[in-house]
Amino acid sequence: MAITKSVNGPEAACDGVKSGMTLMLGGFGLCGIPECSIAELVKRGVDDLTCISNNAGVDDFGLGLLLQKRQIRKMISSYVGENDEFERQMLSGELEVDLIPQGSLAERCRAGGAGIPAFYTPAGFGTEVAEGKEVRDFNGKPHILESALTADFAFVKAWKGDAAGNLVFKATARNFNPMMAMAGTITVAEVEELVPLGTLSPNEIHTPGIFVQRIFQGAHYDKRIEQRTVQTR
Amino acid sequence: MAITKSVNGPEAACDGVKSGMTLMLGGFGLCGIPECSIAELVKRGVDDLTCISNNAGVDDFGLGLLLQKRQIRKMISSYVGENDEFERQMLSGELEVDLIPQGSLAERCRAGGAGIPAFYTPAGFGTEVAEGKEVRDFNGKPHILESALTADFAFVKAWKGDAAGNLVFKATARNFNPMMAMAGTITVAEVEELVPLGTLSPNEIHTPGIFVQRIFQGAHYDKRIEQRTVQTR
Amino acid sequence: MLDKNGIAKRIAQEVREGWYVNLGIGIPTLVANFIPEGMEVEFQSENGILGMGPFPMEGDEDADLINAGKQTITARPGAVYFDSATSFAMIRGQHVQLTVLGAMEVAQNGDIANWKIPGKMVKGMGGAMDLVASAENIIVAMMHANRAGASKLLSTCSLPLTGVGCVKRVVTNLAVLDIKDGAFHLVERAPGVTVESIVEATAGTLIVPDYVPEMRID
Amino acid sequence: MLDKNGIAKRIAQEVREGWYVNLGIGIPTLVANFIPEGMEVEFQSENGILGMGPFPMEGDEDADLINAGKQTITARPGAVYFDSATSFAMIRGQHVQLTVLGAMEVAQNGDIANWKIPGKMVKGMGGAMDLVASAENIIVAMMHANRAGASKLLSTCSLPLTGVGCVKRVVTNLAVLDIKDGAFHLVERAPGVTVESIVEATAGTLIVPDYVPEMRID
Repeated sequence: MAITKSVNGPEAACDGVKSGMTLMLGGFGLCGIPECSIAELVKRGVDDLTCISNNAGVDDFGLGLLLQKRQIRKMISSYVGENDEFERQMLSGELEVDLIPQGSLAERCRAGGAGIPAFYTPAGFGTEVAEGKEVRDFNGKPHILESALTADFAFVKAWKGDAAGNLVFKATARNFNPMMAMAGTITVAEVEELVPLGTLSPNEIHTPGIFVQRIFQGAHYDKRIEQRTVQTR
Repeated sequence: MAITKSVNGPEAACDGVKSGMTLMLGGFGLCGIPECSIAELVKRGVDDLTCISNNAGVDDFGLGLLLQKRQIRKMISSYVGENDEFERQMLSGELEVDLIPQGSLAERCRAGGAGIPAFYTPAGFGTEVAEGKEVRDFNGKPHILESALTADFAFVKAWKGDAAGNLVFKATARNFNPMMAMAGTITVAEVEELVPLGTLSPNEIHTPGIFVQRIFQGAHYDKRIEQRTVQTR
Repeated sequence: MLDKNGIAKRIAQEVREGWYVNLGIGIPTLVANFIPEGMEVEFQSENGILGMGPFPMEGDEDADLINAGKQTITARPGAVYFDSATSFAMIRGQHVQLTVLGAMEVAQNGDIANWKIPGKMVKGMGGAMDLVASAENIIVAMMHANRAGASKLLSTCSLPLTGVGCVKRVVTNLAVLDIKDGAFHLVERAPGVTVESIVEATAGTLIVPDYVPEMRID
Repeated sequence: MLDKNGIAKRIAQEVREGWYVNLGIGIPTLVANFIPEGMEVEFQSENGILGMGPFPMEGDEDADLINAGKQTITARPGAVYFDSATSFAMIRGQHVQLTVLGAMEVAQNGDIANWKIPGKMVKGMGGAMDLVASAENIIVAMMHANRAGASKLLSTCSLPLTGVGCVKRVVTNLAVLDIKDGAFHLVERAPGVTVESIVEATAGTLIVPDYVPEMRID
């Protein structure tokens, strides 16, 4: 019988999150971010957090909400350019920032979930990203050794999910969510629609439920657009 | 405009396959194997091949057909237990065999396709698989360094595909096919059904077309069952 | 003394609610038959399915839906298919709580040998090396002695290893044994089996407590 | 002298039938507008789409469908979505034939700096380091000089590097330049731009052949 992961809502889903923990948060920009879990983390007031997320939100949305309340001690990201409060905290030294090439960030999360402690990549060789890292040539090309990333909690957002924790993402809202789901000791998935078990085709599931420990249907999604670019009709 | 990969059939798809080449062939047992491409390789008579495939087929089907004709010089597999001709050639020394743990085989193919030249895994530490390989401790546990695998041609079999090379697999016939598709210099995909471009949902594609260089619809599939286990009604 | 189904039945008692379990070929496969109705447990097969169900009804078998033993199977509601890299990400990443597999030999330090007999046809390790190197919880299901009557519980494995220091528990036709501190520890004896006969059948160091309960197999 | 669209137009001429192309933010994004109708070319955006189409019609925008610049986009027939690990597998594995990106500085040995100015706010490298470390074919699209009027084509980069020895070709508002043997080589000059003015605007070593054709931009 399927293992049931469904919980009542964000409060139950975030049970056990403590100050000082390392969290992963899915999303690229504001696309595919765990909105409801972030709101709950703000409400709980946990701080001293290390947050692994490709971006840091904008001033008044996404991870920006946790930054506003000074709940984040350290950010591990690839691009953080859309957030004034982030800039202020970083330049003042209040916030520690570790910048990682986007592909290495994705692969390090996957490695963390896949039991691969380290791998070699050419990305960042010869740059400050390589400082203190082992360099080794393969096929005549220098590579650096990158280590796996894991987290106490991973928060991901999917389009649809079922009680077994199986997830389906929509369009480019998939991004980092599948890898972070793999890398969390406890992975919390929030979904726009929790569908009955057996509804999702086993062929079309992006994240197998084994990677998810808790799942809930979010009450509301803003899904803000950062750069609304359109053609006029 | 989408890049068109469709070719007329197995003959065109195998154009350029030469004796002495390294080939990858998807499938697990007889499930999800590129039947039509294998038939074409037998017909072409190319030999001295290195074949990377999880299994070696059975005596009269799958890779067994290439073994019968002595076209394979070396097999790289994880399990080869269902084939008498294989056993004969291996014990007589005609056939070179490199046995690799199944998970390492899958990950080495993925690494080959993903530009990761090497990674650490705990699988095989302390066994003959580790001989000659670097050992390193991570989190107090010994791991061995495994290198990427690539191939001159990768042959994969999917359920559905389109002219752009996008592939959808069915059930457990997916197995090694997606990783091998990534790792072939030229990847040939054969499909049960070639559907019109735009028919496959971009959300539900397992292998993006960028990994596939040639695609064709197979004329016929045997899809043999190795162990028919059923309940009587 | 237990038959194969008895061994599987005893191992089924080790399975906990909420666990993902990988069952190897042979006796381990039988374990699925003895999980209590309604218990939340999922079976992973490393060729690419989670939520494996029973064999299909005659005529419903699908060549595209098999388990790691190449047997035709079914999928339960909530099942999911995935590729081999993802499958071993689950295994290597310790998302599977229990691995049950067979063995040719087990040593008192937890080493296991189950893939190769020198001089004989080598079939390959399949996924066994990944499974034993990664699983937090490994139970070996096997006969106490091989066909020649020799003990399979040894001080040191004589065959090429599959993994080192990884086996925590062994369930045989004669006993349940734990491996710790470099020795086998007798935990339970099979119905009707004496401690003496287990001691005699075990070549490795065996620690026997004062009281050895008999297994409860209903 | 070219404007931004002119640079994009010239770079579009470098794109070959059958190529997968990754376009960076800024001028590179414009390149898509100048690919000839019917040419088989696909655009990859590293946040997870292959087969990117034009901006959506007003009212059709979807928050779940964006490009790496966080702009709302559309998907063309044959498009596919994927996760970030798969996206960078495509990039790192050299399945993308051409990368076009902007730069703050390019050096005559092919080094590129485009992510960090010490003392200023650091936005991060995003996918740029993965792209430049892996792409077989990298074209930099940029102005020849920065806003302060200083040359961006240098003997050595002064800013923290994004990648080493990776840039093969640079297209600026003034010229097309190749990088080989540790020097810039002038290939074409922009319409109405003299060789002398390019020499003057280039701080790094510039090899000028006897004849420098003017770009053909229709």
